[in-house]
Amino acid sequence: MTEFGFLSETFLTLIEGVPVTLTLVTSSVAIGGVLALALTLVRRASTIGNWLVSAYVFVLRGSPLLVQIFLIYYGLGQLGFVRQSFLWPFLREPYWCAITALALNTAAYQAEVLRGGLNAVPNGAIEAARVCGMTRFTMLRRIILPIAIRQALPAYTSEVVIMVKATSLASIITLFEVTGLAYSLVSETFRAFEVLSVAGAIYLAMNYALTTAFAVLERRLTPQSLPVPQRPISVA
Amino acid sequence: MTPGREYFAARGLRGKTSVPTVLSLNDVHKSFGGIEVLRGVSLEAGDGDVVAIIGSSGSGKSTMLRCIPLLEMPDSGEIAVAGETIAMRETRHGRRAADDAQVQRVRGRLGFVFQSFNLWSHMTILENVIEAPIHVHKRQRAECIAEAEALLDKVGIVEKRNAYPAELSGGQQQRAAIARALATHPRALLFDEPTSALDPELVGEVLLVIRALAEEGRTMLIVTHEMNFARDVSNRAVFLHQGRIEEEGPPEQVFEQPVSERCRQFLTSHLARRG
Amino acid sequence: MTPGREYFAARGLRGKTSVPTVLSLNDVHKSFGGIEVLRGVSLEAGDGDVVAIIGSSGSGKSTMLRCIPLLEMPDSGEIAVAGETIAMRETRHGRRAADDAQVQRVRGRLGFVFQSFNLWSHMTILENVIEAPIHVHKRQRAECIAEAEALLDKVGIVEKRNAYPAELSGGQQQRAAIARALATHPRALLFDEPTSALDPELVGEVLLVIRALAEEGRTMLIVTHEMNFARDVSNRAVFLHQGRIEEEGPPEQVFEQPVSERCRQFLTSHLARRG
Amino acid sequence: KEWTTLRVATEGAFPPFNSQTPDGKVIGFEPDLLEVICTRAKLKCETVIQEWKGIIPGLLSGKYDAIMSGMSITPKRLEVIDFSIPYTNSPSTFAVMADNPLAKALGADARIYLTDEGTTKSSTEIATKALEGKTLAVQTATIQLDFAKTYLKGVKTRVYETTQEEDLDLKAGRVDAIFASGSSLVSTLEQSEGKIVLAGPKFYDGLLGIGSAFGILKDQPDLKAKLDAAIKSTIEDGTVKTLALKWFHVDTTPRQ
Amino acid sequence: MAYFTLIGFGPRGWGAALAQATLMTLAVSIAAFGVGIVFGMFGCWAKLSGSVVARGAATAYTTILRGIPDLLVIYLLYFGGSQAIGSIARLLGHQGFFGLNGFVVGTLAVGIVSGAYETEVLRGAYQAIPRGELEAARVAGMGRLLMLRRIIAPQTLRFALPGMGNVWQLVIKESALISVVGLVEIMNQTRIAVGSTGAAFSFYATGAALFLVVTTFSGAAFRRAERWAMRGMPSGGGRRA
Ligand SMILES: Nc1ncnc2c1ncn2[C@@H]1O[C@H](COP(=O)(O)OP(=O)(O)OP(=O)(O)O)[C@@H](O)[C@H]1O
Ligand SMILES: Nc1ncnc2c1ncn2[C@@H]1O[C@H](COP(=O)(O)OP(=O)(O)OP(=O)(O)O)[C@@H](O)[C@H]1O
Ligand SMILES: [Mg+2]
Ligand SMILES: [Mg+2]
Repeated sequence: MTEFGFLSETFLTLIEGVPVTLTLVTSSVAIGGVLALALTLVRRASTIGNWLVSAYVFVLRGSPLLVQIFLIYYGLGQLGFVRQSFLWPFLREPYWCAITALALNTAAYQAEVLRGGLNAVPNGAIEAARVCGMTRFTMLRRIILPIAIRQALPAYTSEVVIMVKATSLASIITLFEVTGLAYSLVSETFRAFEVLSVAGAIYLAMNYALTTAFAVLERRLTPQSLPVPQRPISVA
Repeated sequence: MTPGREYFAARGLRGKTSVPTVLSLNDVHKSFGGIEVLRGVSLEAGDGDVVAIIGSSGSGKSTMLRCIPLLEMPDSGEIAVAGETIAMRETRHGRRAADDAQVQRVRGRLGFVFQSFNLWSHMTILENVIEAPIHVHKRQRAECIAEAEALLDKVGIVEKRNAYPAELSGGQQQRAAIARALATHPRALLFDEPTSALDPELVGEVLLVIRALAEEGRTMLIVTHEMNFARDVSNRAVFLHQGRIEEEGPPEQVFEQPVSERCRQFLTSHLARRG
Repeated sequence: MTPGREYFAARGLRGKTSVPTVLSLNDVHKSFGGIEVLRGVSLEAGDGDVVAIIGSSGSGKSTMLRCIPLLEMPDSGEIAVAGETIAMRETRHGRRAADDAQVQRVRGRLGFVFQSFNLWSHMTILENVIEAPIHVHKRQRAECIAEAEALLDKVGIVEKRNAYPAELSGGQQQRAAIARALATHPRALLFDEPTSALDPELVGEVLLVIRALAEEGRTMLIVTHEMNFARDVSNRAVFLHQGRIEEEGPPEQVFEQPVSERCRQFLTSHLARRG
Repeated sequence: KEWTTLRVATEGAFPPFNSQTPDGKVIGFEPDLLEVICTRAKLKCETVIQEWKGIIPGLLSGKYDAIMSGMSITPKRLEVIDFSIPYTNSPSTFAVMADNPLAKALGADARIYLTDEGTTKSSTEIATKALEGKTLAVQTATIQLDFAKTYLKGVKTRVYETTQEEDLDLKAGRVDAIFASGSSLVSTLEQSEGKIVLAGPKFYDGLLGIGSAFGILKDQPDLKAKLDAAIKSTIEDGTVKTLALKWFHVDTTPRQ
Repeated sequence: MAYFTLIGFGPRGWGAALAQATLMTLAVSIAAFGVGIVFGMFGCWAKLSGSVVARGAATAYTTILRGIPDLLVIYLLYFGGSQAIGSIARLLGHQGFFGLNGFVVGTLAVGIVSGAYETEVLRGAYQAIPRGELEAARVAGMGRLLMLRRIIAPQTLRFALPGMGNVWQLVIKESALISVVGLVEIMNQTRIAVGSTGAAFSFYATGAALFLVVTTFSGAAFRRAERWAMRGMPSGGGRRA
């Protein structure tokens, strides 16, 4: 087979995994984002909440996603009462298990990214919001999150990109997206460089589109990055 | 500018209790890391009262002002706004507000101008001003914008309405902060050195704004280092020293015949440079 | 406080060129997004000169001051410090300093007090003050600490030396910023509203500090809104209006017999409230 | 080149072909056989543990000289590397839960050679019919997957990365049957304590290849000759049979 | 076999092997994290520098290394590297395998990948520094390096620590990928044990627990570091309302 013929055939095989990757990423990042927000709210609400969320974040960030997917899919499937329960039709499907595991995992990371952003919100801006009588929620929605998200965007972009690649782990629960297909192809043809390079190019294209979109968003949200140098707003 | 002075003098005679109390602090104490910054401050202000708060740097003026909307939690003492005493409770982690909704309601009735402005850096000046009216007081957007523009015009920065805070000069930021505080029609206004970044012309204009507000019956506490301004604007003056109110009364009395030795000394340095 | 006044009056007669020029701006222009903020400003100051810069909010005072250490890059015009003209070159991305080392050297000879203080928030007050002497000027740590404590004592905040900026009152921060600028023994000092957060007593003390510095022969540019202070402190005054110098001369002339109509009007509002 | 030492790669996690004890010793059918082969070929053998994914790149980059890790000879692999003659050939077959009626429906236990089209057609038709509406587990990138694609058209298959995962999902009921190499199913049956049984016919040859062999670099006739001769002798004197019965409980000696 | 026999330290237990694997994970992760910080600092510096070339190079670096599967980087470095060295050696008449040290290559690969993430974390944090404080440093006559060391680095660290915590977690788990180069770290050892005993759950759960042990200690270290970095911000942003 010619080199080019092999590459194009590989490309056609791998591209079939793109829809799986994309649906897994978008749904898990979206669900995970909402969860992360909820976790952040709980974390700020009370000491016990803070403690619980910290524990959650700790466990989910502290163990490999591979193991989490494995335990959710195969682990729950082992338990008799889970198989009897109403959840089984849902947990029976690798697709939903993958989304559950990915969303739970990215929620922990996103909560952490958000915390970094929150640390960078100037205290003065928060005080100004408090004195005009904003409820916690309004304050979060209108003042804190816009500033925090702006600060957290670079880290958030990374998290989404990591998720794109993390979906490859779904292949251990029989969902074959781009990397999964690539590995199968590697173990069929043993042309690791060629296959992984094609896979790399596909991921690069997806992630390039993603990072570009985020970069645009970042510029949009950064009024101070107009060509003029930034000026301090306040101290203290 | 004597008419204003006379207007206030007349009101000053009223005495403290003739009008309903809008703001009151009762024996407020506050420490930071073991150092007592407020050592029992009590103060009342009624409708249309303009109280000037003077005192040397570090005497606790900002802290006192910040205690009213509970930006600092007083260690003890009571705070009441518009007749409503803010409920507190003791927890293991110290004193806390008992009822968050009450605190928000109370804050919604106040306007605050920070010493360091604290404009929201991610919003334009206009957005800064309409933020609270729309999102806290749930008013119509169009109406809020019209009013905000009128306010910005009044303080002379309407042409900067679409600029971000970082693009403004110090005085322009301070005026934006004043406009933001006025936009919610608060019952009481708390100003922390509202003219520190303003030139004399603008100080005069702010003076006029504050007088007009007083005539509408709004209550104001103003921390300031400009003695002329303090005298012109207020119908009552308070001298704070090391966390205590050392002198209190109509401006004529506080500025011309202070009883406290410390107050006299404080004012001397000012008077010395007036001539 | 007349002795000082006389001292300066005597110096003011010297005329501009009798002493070596320490600071000079030559036809400096600066725009922000199409709006011209400085429209050709030229100014010289020699050893021991204290120049007060007054003008309404937004007239370009801070921008002018910030151009000297190249915090803002002037669109055109020259800047010289201690006889050394800062070399510029045109690039595709606009004007840039030609020689970074030169810029650093020049900056090392200047002290700057910001309108918004800009203390380094991760360092204590003492660390803020000793930072540049130790790390830029490579002086002995022990010596720097001793001197910094003396300086902090002079501005009255030595007991706050181990506090972080966020724990200080506005006036305390401002004094820390002044101490930081003095710590490097700069040839020239640039103050952007150095007394905005200070009470009258402290203003008087800053006045004394500045006079002592002037007697040591240091050059100072002071942007301020306090006309009394400006008059007392300076031996030359400059009135800036819409990015141009409208009036310049000894303080007596600028404050009492201004030639420019606009300057007279600006000062009226101040005088009106002096009585 | 004169071969005196040989570095052999094994995955060390594919029982009963090869697996490890906690102290890192490799045990199983292949290590036992390797010992015999090396003695006979007068080679000093050294075992290298290598993860499956990188096992062929490792050979290509010269990290070791041969692979012995249950690797079947397939046309695709032959494009990149060379093989010795096979030393074991086990059939592919189904495993199901013992209480599942599918155990009977998949057909009788018979040896089917894919080279014989008639019996292949009839037996795969029976299996396809039995699996209608059911899900079949196969391992990724295996000859069994190719078989399922070719002969069990229309059967829903789910593709797994390792055999352990197939076992788990069979027990959880997410799949109804596994199609895999008989010798690797041996450990599945053992670990299930009788809950899982083999079912249906046993398929040989054709698509399923002629067995597992040493993988070596191309153009090394000396080494190939040496290994081939040694394997041949172990097959002929029954060593392979003895070891197969010990580890697989069936004779997997490849047909000559 | 009972769980505790399986993971214990007895003759049939995998305890010792797992403990050794944990040490390997730690060693690789620490080394790779260090490499990543160095790359991240260069990347961040390049991204913020005025030079178009440096910025372009840094953008390419972060986009490509974050964009492609990490395994590819490891493959390229390890097998590609050995092949390249091997063929050069053969040209010079040498024989045999010129393996790169697995530890070095693995560390380098994970380090380079994590450096790309580190770049972004540091850049975000840098941009959170109040501009005024940088101006104050500039007018004090500080040169670039001095300003970096005295003002930018400590302040960046303050805002970057949570993000760096994320990168550290990433590195720990990325270290699991380098089993292709033959290093026996936690994940590889777990996989071998699962393959050899069939006890999937026991070992996966144990593997996860071992990762948690590693992250518990490192997490505590990060929290301490954060508390230290946040000094001087008693009312630092993001306080509870
Ligand atoms: N970064 C910027 N981007 C856009 N406009 C700016 C920027 N900085 C300053 N300006 C504008 O330039 C003008 C002059 O600003 P400058 O800060 O020099 O005023 P100033 O004389 O110091 O006023 P003040 O007394 O209020 O501090 C103002 O109108 C301001 O809005
Ligand atoms: N968060 C804090 N932590 C520790 N000390 C504090 C804190 N906030 C204020 N202080 C101290 O409390 C004292 C009073 O501060 P405050 O800001 O009320 O003074 P002020 O009267 O407003 O002074 P100024 O006129 O300089 O603004 C000062 O000595 C200050 O250092
Ligand atoms: Mg104050
Ligand atoms: Mg200014």
